[in-house]
Amino acid sequence: MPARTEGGTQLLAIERLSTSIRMRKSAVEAVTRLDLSLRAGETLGLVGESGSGKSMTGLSIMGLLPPGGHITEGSIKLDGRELTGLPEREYQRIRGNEIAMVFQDPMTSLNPTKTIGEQVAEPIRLHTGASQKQARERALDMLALVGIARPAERYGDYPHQLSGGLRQRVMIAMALSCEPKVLIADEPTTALDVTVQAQVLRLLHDLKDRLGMAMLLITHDMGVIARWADRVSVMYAGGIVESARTDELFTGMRHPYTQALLACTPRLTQRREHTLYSIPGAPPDLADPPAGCRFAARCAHATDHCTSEAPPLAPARPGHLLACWNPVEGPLAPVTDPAATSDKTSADPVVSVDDLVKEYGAGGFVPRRQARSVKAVSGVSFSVLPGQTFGLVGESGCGKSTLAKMIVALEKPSSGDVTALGGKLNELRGRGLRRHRRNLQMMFQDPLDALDPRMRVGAILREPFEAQGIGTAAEQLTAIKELLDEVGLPHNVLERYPHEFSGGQRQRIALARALALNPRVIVADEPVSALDVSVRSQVLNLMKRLQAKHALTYIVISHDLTVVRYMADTVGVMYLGKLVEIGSADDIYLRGAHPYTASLIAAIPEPAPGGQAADDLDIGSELPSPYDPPSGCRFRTRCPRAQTRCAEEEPALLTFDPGHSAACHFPLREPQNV
Amino acid sequence: GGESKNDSAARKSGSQTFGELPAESGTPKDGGTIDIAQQPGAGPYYMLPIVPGAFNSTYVTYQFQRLMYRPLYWFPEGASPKVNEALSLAELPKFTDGDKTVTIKLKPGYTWSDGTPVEAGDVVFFIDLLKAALKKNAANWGSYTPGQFPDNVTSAKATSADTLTLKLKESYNPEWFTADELTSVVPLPAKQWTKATGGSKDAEAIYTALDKASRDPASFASNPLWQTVNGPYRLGSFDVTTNFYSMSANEAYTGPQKARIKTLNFRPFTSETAKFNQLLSGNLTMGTVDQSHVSQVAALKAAGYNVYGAPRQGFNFIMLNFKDTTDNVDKILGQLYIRQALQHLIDQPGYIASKGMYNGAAAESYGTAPASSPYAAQTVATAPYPYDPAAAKKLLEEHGWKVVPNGATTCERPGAGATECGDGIPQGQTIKFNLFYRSEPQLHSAVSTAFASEARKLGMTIAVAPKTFSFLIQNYNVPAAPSKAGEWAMSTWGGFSTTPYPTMTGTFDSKGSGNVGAYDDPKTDELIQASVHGEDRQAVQAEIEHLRTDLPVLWLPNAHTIWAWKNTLSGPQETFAALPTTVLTPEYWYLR
Amino acid sequence: MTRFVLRRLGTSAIVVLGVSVITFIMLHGMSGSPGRAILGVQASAEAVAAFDHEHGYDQSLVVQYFSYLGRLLHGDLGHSYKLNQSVNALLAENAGRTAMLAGVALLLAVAIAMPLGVYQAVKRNSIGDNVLTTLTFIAYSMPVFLLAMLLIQVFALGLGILPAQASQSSSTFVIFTEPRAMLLPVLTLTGITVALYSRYQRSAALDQLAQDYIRVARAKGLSMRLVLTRHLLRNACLPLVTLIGMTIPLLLAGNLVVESVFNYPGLGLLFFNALNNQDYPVLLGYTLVASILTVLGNLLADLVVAVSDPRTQRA
Amino acid sequence: MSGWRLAVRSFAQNRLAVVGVGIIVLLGLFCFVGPHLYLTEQIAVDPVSSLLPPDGEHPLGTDAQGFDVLGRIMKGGQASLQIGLFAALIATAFGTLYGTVAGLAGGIVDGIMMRVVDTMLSIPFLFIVLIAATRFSSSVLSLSLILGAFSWLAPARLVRAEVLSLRSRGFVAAATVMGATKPRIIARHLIPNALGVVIVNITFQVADAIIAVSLLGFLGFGLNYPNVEWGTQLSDGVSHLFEGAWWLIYPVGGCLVLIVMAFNFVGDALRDSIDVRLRRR
Ligand SMILES: Nc1ncnc2c1ncn2[C@@H]1O[C@H](COP(=O)(O)OP(=O)(O)OP(=O)(O)O)[C@@H](O)[C@H]1O
Ligand SMILES: Nc1ncnc2c1ncn2[C@@H]1O[C@H](COP(=O)(O)OP(=O)(O)OP(=O)(O)O)[C@@H](O)[C@H]1O
Ligand SMILES: [Mg+2]
Ligand SMILES: [Mg+2]
Repeated sequence: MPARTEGGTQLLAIERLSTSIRMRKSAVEAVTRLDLSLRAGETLGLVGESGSGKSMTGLSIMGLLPPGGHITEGSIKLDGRELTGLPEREYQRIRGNEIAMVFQDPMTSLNPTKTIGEQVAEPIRLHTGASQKQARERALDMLALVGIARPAERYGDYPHQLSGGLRQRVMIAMALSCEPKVLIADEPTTALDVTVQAQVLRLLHDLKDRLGMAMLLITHDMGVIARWADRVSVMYAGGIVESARTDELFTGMRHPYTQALLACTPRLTQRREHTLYSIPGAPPDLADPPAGCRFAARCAHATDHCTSEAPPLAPARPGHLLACWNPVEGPLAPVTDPAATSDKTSADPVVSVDDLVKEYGAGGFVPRRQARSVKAVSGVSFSVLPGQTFGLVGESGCGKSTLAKMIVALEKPSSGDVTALGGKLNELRGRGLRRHRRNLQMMFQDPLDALDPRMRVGAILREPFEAQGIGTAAEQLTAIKELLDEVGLPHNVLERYPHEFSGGQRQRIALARALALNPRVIVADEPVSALDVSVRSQVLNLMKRLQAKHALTYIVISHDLTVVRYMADTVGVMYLGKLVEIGSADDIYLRGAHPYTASLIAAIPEPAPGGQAADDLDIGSELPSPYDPPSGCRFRTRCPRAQTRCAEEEPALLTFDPGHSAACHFPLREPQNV
Repeated sequence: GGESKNDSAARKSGSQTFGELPAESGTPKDGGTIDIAQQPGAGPYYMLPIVPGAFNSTYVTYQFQRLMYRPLYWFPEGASPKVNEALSLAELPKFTDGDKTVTIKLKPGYTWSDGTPVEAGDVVFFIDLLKAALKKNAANWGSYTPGQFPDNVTSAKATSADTLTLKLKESYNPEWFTADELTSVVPLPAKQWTKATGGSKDAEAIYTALDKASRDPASFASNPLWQTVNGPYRLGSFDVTTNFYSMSANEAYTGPQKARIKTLNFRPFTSETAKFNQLLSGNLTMGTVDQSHVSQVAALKAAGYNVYGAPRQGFNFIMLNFKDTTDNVDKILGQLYIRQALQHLIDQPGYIASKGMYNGAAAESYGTAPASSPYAAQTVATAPYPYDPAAAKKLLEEHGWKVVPNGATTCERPGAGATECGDGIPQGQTIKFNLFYRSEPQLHSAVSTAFASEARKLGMTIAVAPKTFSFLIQNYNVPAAPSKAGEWAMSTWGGFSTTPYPTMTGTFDSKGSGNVGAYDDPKTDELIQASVHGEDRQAVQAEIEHLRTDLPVLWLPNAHTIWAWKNTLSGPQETFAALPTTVLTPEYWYLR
Repeated sequence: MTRFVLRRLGTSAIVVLGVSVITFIMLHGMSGSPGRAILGVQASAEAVAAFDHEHGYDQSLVVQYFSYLGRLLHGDLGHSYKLNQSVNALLAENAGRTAMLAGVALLLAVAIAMPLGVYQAVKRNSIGDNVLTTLTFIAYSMPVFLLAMLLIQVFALGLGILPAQASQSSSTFVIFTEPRAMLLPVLTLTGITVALYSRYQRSAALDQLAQDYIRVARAKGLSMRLVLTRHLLRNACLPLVTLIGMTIPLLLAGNLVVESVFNYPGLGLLFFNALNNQDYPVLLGYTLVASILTVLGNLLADLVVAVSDPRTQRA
Repeated sequence: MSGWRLAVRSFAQNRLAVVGVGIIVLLGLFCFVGPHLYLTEQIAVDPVSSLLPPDGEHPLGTDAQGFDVLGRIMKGGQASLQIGLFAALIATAFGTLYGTVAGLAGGIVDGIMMRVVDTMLSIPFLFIVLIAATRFSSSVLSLSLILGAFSWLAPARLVRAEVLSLRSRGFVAAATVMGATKPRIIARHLIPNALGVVIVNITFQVADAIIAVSLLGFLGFGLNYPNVEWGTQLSDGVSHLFEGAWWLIYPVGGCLVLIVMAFNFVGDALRDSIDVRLRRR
């Protein structure tokens, strides 16, 4: 439970901070007249959509703006000392010493050619004047503090030898090594798996308390905010629109943007029958911001006043600041528009996967010994009924994408079969396979990568018809226009190129393309993980609608459990190449039998304040190497319930409910007798 | 240029010398060291005075070996290419028995450096070694022409310590035999070397041992073998890496003049420019000056040098290939009037004057013998077919060609008649040659281009292309590469040097192994036969005159070989006059 | 690591063998009889034939290649009949001077290019950067010989403060004993190399500057200088090491031109003279040695990178 | 705005690139149109008026053969540019084909093809080209062929790497899933996307080839009378440098540096603008 330290001493005070980044021709006003205050011992959450200026705020405080970036007005006071305009030499004494920062991507934030020990010890030597030996001692302590086991052994490791979670711990150790007064954590967990995310946030929180720091937690995830922040500032297009205590913000927000943001954040409790809330439109271009309230264009409550004059950030109540002319009261009622649902006809499965195995040789000229291959997928079986959605979840690297590629015949399985629409993909070649593909389409995670940058949208959408030799040019054009109507894009996009669209629009184009051939099955690999929350719900709604209309069968892959929960009828949980549990969405989310499933679900931060962390289900962060996975049950190395049997014997799938089975020797529930 | 106006006027007409020889000055005194520039890339790589073709050059002979090993007959005498009796080890030979027996009497007093006299046996030793060498491999002696010396000597006997008799296979023109054959005989220390190589009397074994020692430049200076000399100098040091070598005076030399200067340093260079810069900066006592630096001679004089040049003993040309059947080149070049027309296109005085070409440092030359040769008639420096494009055009038109300036001149009247194109030349034939020139120095390119440019004005196409010297002589040489005879029509790479008795045997006789362009003229064969075998000591004059007008090649100016030496160095004038022939007699020199 | 080294050695050996085949065939293609080239224009046909036979030039190409390969395996690069020395000796005699010239130029180039490139990257688009970029562009676009001539014109002919020719001494250490005479050749070779390296170093440093770890290091409170020396330099120089390995042929070519322009007796001049003399064994020998140097240079660069970049040490 | 238009715009924003194109156009006009306006004798040599310093009649003096140097530079520039372009096109065409085949074939074929490239890359370019040049008579075509024959290696590597990376791109997978055939993928996706790299490469190759041909000319393997290129001109001029005939060296040397620099400018800018377009999200 975060401690509520109201009225502590004000440590960091930012007033009317404006930051602009000069470009060749224009200037981006990344931060505009921003007010922020941070008290000792508290965690202030800074939340907002991508591009709203969160990182720039953090970097402004650090005095580390990118080239061309500069503070145009305002002040930043640390403990009463003005930081803007501080000479570089003095700033250096503050950075890493009084204010420290943890960055988003632990994979690229460490110098690849220095040992982690050196990197942690560096600020200690720099700021405390410690000797090499003292610095080493202190660095070892810090590594231990952030939960790295046997730090002395790890001291000489290089970053590439560490998993993402461990690297982020190293980053934290580095930031905290001089016990700063203020820690700025910029999306410290976005790049991490949900299981690891929970651990890292807990660690940060505990350390903050232990070291008596104040923390500015930057994130776009309302769930994270709800659980870890004492106070929240909501940022939109460079400025703060609302700022309040966490519980007050979640229950009694006044700004329409805060309201909308919260409404479109997916939750486990979201009813599948209802459509998701989404914010219309897109954030303004900061190189040319509109006059007045910047949210006005997307706001349901906007009046003429909003578009002409910008509302100031003023107290709405004690401790609750707001910048809005037409405030609202409290959260939006849940949307109850029925989501389109297809009539579930139970027939033969459209896709069935049978004991699928994929091992990647380590590559190279000479074939390697078996032991050096990556066991990406190891014996996965399931089947999908027509018109249904099959969801696949699991941590990064567990083989989800590999499985998806095998289902659409982009990869050849090492062994096992994929049967799709009555045909065994293994046995199909050339023309036969091409015809078969019509019914089996795929959506990719990164739509920009999946759309040829040198083709106009018209050509991109025409390609499926041409590849299959369907229709005349005129027929194709008609079909393409229908597709655009279906995904809700205007016809004039045909002449444009992929890079000229926003992420959501691109994903719509990708979806249109996938639909072009009237497929029966669409495999969607992380269809929304590259998108902002507001856009994400638009795309998910669209997918649902199209599924109902065309009786599509989806296989949706996501590491975001709430997405799968919302979309899928049946959910499969993968761990290190194995399917460990499968069942209906409710089976998995409400009655999970596998300890891994349970810990995954427990790790999801719910966007409601006061959520309780399930500490007993902490499973550590290190995923075993896919080169030689553990014997017996692959999860045993991280399983809190593991016993010797788990190492010796590979668990078989046990049935718990009809259609619900899990592979575990010591499940959380008693299996049904078969 | 450093020359006065008068000089340049003289040069325009092709003066025989470049500058004047300074008079001897100062009083001779002993001692001192001088630095002489080696020719770039021409370092000596062989010791024994039987030099294999691979290492043969005038530099090796005259600036290295002749300083240590004196020949039986020395030549030239000053600037004139004839036997120098004073410097020769023997008296002039006597021919008897219908010019088939030669008797040679050695002069008294010449000794090896260990004090033993130079004897007739030493000459026989040389001939035996030479025969042994050639038996092993024809390439073992660079000056070898099959059938000539020593093949034409049936026996060589020392009849006494100082007399020697050679029996010849055929009778030879005594002048020729003396000047062209006996000048290459170099007495060698028979007793010393027989002992040093193990005592075996077998010439082949001795040759093998000497050859082996000669192929080890690293030991040239240290091997005691080479310390037995009869010349004014002996090798002091030799650096394999750079080819720097030095000569020290042979105190036991018994020739007409003992060396005064104690040490001669022969310094190697990588290029003409490098050498020239060293001269300019005063770091060299003497060295040659390349044509491309002639315009800076004034600076050299200002730096305290004497500069003097003269044509070397030889002639320059554009070689014609009479065997190139491509496009009837052989038929066309076979016509004398065509060769005449082509020669009419070469502006020797103009080329010599041009700053981009000879820059004044060349002499007009129109024959096989240099003007300084006692055998050459006065006509050698007069053009038989002077630069006259109009005359060339007239010649062509008179022989049935339709001349199209800057276009394609074609044959209109085929046939062998006096006003027709000539035997084997069909109607409509065009005149197309290719001309390969040596890629460096740039002079060759300039001359070839100028020639091609003139020809073009008469509608004749001459395609020029550079080739490296080695490539040229490997590939564009009818006797050496008969299969490639169809690939070239003309080539130019410099010239031939001439022997003291300037007959063209081996070069322009139809069977000559050096007959690069396969020139084939019965009259020439006849005249050469007379030069080599006849009784008439002046027979070669008729040969020279015939070749001059019959154009076996197209004549080019004869470039001067220019030397610069510090004016602190002096000696008899004629010893400096011999410099352009690359022959050094440093024993006469002294530092003032 | 060992495996990586062994594998790289294996491919290098194959490459060297391939090089020997290609150069042999190419040089053989120069046709004509070596005997004629060596003995001269007036040598008799008999002498030429005898010479060619004695040295095996009259045998078939395959036979000649294998006997050449056999000798190569014994470390014998052949014999130059023009210079009456073994190619091994010729290369050995000249290698020192060339290595000294090229080595000093290379060291200078790296020593200049590294800080220069980093400076330009850090101060990108400043006046200093623009001036330097223009200069490096000019130097980069300048053929070696032109740069050499320009330097001669300015320093030797114009100002007259430096000699136009390199030292003609046979000493390997002329660079130290006669620095004035060696200044222009070294400058020329350094000039073109610096242009290439600094342009590359600039973009490598720019790439690294954009990396997150640089920002992290700044956030730790390191001054820009420390960030550069402690973090950026090593990462930004690794690509340069690879580039140096790959540019050895360029360096050798530049060396060839510099040596022939400045008349510096070394391997380049040896090669150039051999080219003009059709000195077949020398051409073959030096081309092969240069290729082996290139292969070794690449190998060494890869090893240096492998040793200093922990990410590659896994294999 | 189209992808290419965007590239053109970002290219046009690069001041150096515009300067580069300007120089290329101007020098191109100078060399190819100039001789029609500034008439000089470039065929018949004139030994008498050789090595004249610049004056009213000959703005840049005359060379050793009496040719007007200004006119000579135009003539030499034609050949230098032609050879540079031809050689670059030959090298790029062959290298692209080779790299594409290797990249697409993969496995052992790729391995062997790349070892061949490694081998040829190990032989210093200048050495092998010089050896080749001693064999052939020089003409625009033969020089282009010789240079092209030994400079396709870099584009081959580049294109192979590009093909390999393109092969793993999402849109190729997407096309496969749609049922596109291999030839279709190559024609519609791989080639258009690799084109940028190839075009950038051509510009750099032209620059490199012009330098290389000047080197050959300088070392004595350039074009022969009546043709000439800049390298030969420079080489001919060197011998007169010490006599102070600066006009034989610096005008032509300046042109050479300018044109090479211009191509490098353009190449750099093209590379940046193509990168920008792909980076932009
Ligand atoms: N280096 C830069 N140069 C120019 N503009 C930039 C730069 N970095 C960011 N911006 C712009 O500044 C604005 C704010 O960016 P910022 O990175 O602070 O957003 P953010 O809230 O951190 O977003 P995200 O959640 O995506 O990290 C955006 O409009 C962005 O396009
Ligand atoms: N082409 C390949 N060659 C070798 N190994 C591969 C290849 N593709 C994937 N792998 C490995 O196979 C394993 C599974 O990868 P996959 O991409 O299927 O995981 P994922 O579950 O989709 O992960 P993420 O959530 O990060 O996308 C990983 O260890 C990965 O490194
Ligand atoms: Mg951010
Ligand atoms: Mg994936």
